[in-house]
Amino acid sequence: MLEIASLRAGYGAIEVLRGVDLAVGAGEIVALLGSNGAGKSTLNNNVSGLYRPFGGTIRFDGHDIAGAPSTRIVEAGLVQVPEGRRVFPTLAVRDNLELGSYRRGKAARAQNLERVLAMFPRLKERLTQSAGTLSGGEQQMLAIGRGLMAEPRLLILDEPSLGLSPLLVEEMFGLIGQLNRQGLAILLVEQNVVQSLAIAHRAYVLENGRIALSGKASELAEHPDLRKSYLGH
Amino acid sequence: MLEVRELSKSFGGLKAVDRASLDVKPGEIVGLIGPNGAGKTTLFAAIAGFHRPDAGTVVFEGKPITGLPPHRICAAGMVRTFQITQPFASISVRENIMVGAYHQTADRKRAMQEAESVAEMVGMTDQLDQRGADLTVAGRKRLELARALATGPRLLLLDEVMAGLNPTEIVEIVGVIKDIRQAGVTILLIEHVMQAVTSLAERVYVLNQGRMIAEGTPAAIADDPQVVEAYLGHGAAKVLRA
Amino acid sequence: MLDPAFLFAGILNGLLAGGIYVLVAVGLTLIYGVLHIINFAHGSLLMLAMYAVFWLWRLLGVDPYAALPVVIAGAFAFGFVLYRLLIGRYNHGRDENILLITLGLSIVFDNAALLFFGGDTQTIDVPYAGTFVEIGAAFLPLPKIISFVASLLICAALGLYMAWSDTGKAIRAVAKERQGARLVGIDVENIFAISYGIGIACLGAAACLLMPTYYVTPTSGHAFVLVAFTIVVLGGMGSFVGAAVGGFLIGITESLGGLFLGEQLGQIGISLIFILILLFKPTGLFGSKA
Amino acid sequence: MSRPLLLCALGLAAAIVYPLLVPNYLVNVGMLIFFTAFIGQSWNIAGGFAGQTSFGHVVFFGTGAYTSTILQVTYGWNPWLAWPVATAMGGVVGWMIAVLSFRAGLRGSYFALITLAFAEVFRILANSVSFTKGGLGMLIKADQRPINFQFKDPIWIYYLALLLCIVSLLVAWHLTRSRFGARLIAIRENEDAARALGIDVFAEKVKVLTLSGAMCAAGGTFYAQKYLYIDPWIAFGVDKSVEMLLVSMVGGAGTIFGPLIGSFTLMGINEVTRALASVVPAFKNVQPLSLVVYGIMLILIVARLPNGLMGLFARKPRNA
Repeated sequence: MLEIASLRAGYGAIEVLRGVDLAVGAGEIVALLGSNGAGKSTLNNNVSGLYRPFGGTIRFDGHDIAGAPSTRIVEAGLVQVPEGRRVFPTLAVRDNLELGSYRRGKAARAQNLERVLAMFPRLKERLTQSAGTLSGGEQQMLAIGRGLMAEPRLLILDEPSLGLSPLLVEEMFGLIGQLNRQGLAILLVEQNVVQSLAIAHRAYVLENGRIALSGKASELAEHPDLRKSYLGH
Repeated sequence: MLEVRELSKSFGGLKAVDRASLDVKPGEIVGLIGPNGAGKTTLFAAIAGFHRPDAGTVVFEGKPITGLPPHRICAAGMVRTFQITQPFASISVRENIMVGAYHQTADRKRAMQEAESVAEMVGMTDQLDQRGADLTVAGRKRLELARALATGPRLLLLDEVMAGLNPTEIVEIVGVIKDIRQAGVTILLIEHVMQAVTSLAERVYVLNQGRMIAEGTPAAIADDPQVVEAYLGHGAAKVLRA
Repeated sequence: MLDPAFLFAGILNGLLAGGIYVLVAVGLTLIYGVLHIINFAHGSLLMLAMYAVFWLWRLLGVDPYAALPVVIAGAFAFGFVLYRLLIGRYNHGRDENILLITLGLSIVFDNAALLFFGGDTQTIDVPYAGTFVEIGAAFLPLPKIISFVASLLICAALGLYMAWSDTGKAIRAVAKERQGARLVGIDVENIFAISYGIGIACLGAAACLLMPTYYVTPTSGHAFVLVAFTIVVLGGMGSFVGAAVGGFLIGITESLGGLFLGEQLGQIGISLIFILILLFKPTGLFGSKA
Repeated sequence: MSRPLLLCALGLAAAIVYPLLVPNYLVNVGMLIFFTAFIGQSWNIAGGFAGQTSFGHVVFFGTGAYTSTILQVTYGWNPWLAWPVATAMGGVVGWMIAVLSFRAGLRGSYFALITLAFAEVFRILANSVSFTKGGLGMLIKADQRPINFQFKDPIWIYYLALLLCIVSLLVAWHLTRSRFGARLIAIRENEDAARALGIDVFAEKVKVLTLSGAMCAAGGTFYAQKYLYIDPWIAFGVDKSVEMLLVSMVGGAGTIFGPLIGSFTLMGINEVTRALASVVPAFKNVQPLSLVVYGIMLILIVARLPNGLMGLFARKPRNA
């Protein structure tokens, strides 16, 4: 579904990704792991069209989308829920969700809203509240809900557990599994290695702009190099 | 040399740094590590006078410097660099470093000499006439180091000098940092690249969600269950054995 | 002693002037709120719109009120294109650059107007110009009342558009969270151009409402520049409610300042308010962050 | 002799000989070029070197013009004595505006706008209070003797303008080679980095605005003595602020010769449009056309040529 080949990318003169290959198949959860500054967010932002890659290809459903504008990428059904939520703070929860279908999924906006609210009853209670007043966990739900409003075919989740309490982290991973069981392909970018590996089918470990390890999630969890990539030891 | 005690700093209710303490002794290289959003840069900024701390004290060489503006702290002998390099873009590398050197002298000739000798130390002699804006990432990192060094500090606070560098460049800059220490400058550094921290720092502090959770040698830190969990997630210490 | 009726008339007059100010300031604050740029050409663009209204009347006999839809649409298109061709391209990451470019535009517009239209004061004669309405002790010219009501209606319509339409929501989304907006597929550059266009469209509306009672010269814009900035700063940069409240406050201040201090010294209130707000409360009355 | 020095010497020689060879009208044009370059340089020191873009620099100009004129007309001072006092007053006003604005943390566009507002306040005050004679303006009694800072032969005022321009060039030259100047440039390029390197950013910004204000005020007195008349619009109107900014920006903000080149260009365009106007009757009003051209140049320079016209001459060291 998503195939990335020898992707090189960065900001200005800084090359962050130095040739990355990665794939996500239909119905899969793929975890992308790696310590800070390894290039995970750079990868997401290039896939989502926020930046133009230096080189390499990004294919979604067989079409090359490297360097395409974000509007076209969302239109194709590749949707990212970004790190730090990036909800619209001055807009009401309902408006945030409705804007989720700004580019895609507009026809079924009402049904999708029902579906998302059923999934996140807490958001339903706060429909008219502005998003900036929500708690961190609620904002994370809103960000995911907003992503789902676009009827994504592949959802990229960037650090969905960041800043959440351990209880909410459990809930978040439960939700990710549930979305996947409904058929949604997910690229999960996480710092939370153990829980990500528990839920994912396959995983990649990014280290200093390159894929250092990859394979079945269950096998990676046992791999001695995994720990080294984080703690240098 | 540097004593930070119970330092706290909040932004709009969010505690970025929560009663963090650390010590640096003369001649050391000390690392400050921690996962994303741990508050490392905020702690640095609060130590160096860029943020006024809400509570806590910073003592440098016996003198309290808490809440002093950056130029006073620089005058006291402590200077910081930035994670995102901030070269003076339209002037040459020499002039960039001279801005730092002017901290020691008002004389143009002497400032120039000082700039050139610092440039030699960080390996920028060939680039002295290049514009700040035209440097590569590695060049900018070196410039950041050189400018700070030219002010003549006794303690250098380095914020992620290795981020964005490739492995060869990292090895080179590690060498430069070792040389700087050899020249008698004490160093406190924030770093993500763990291998670099391991090869440089004698001691490491670990910050997580604003709190200092561990302190020790790099090897000891890597085995600390709390640190492992902070980096790899809840339950990781049990699952991943060394 | 001051006659209370006199004071009442002064306040009423200030409110009426404030209506137009609100419209001008809403455009400016929208542009600032979304694009984070200060549109120094705001006054000059208003002047151009006023000339457009004047020439529509002089050459084609179009009544200024009837010209509203045309001038609003034209102003929107002009703003949209101006943003796409020039303003959106060259900020180079420094806000002063846009300030300088818009200053350059205002120099060009002002002097081009002087070159082509001459320095004479131009007015429009409409049959209803001399009609007055008596409210209490105050006699108010009918066109001023019309312009007041119409400004408020246009602002309200704009407010509804911002609250209910997808584009309006997208504009508000972009104002605070550009990356989030990109990730839901909003074409941020297009929203920028639309916002700038709407800001200039407000000036088009203001020009139609002003011309029946006001005059236009190539320097007409100057009178509004500092006033509009003051309103926006007073209300809080980027705040709609602030622009509305600020517009009326400044209208009244100006009117009463003129009453108490005389025509000349009266204007000083505006500049002083501007300075004091910037120095002591840069967030203004309703702003969140400067 | 190095090549730039040789060019300077040639330029200076030409400037000295020039008024001896041309009619009075062109002597006057030359005087205006140097005078505008001088007040432009006062803007450039703050706006170009230190990056503190001001939209209301005329506030200093007017302060200087009014101070010396009031001392002279109302209190009977000799204008040569009033000149340094006026200059100092410009410095005081610069210091005051800087302390207020920078203490409040105003930067970039906000600083530009507040200077504009200060100029407006001064203009309205000058228009309203009695000791400036309000909107009528102030007339200096003509008495064309050098002791009165008035000259019968325009050549002397030309040389005085040339001298002012040279002084301003030396000030700018000093900035490029001194600690103070290096600090100003550092502040312009990146305030945070400057702060980290031990620069007291607030103090340096106050210093530069004081210096700039004093210089500009000196220009105000010169202007008043040349034309023997000032009013609130001449002294505090936005046009002069824009002129100072324009010549610096177009010539090259933050360069030594930028304001001079900008001033030369502005006057050149003026003369061309003047000539054009005599051929094409439709353009009977000259001033707006040259300003249209100048406005377009400003836009192009901000958009494409950050170092102004100077950027065309000085090739920056560029690494391959």
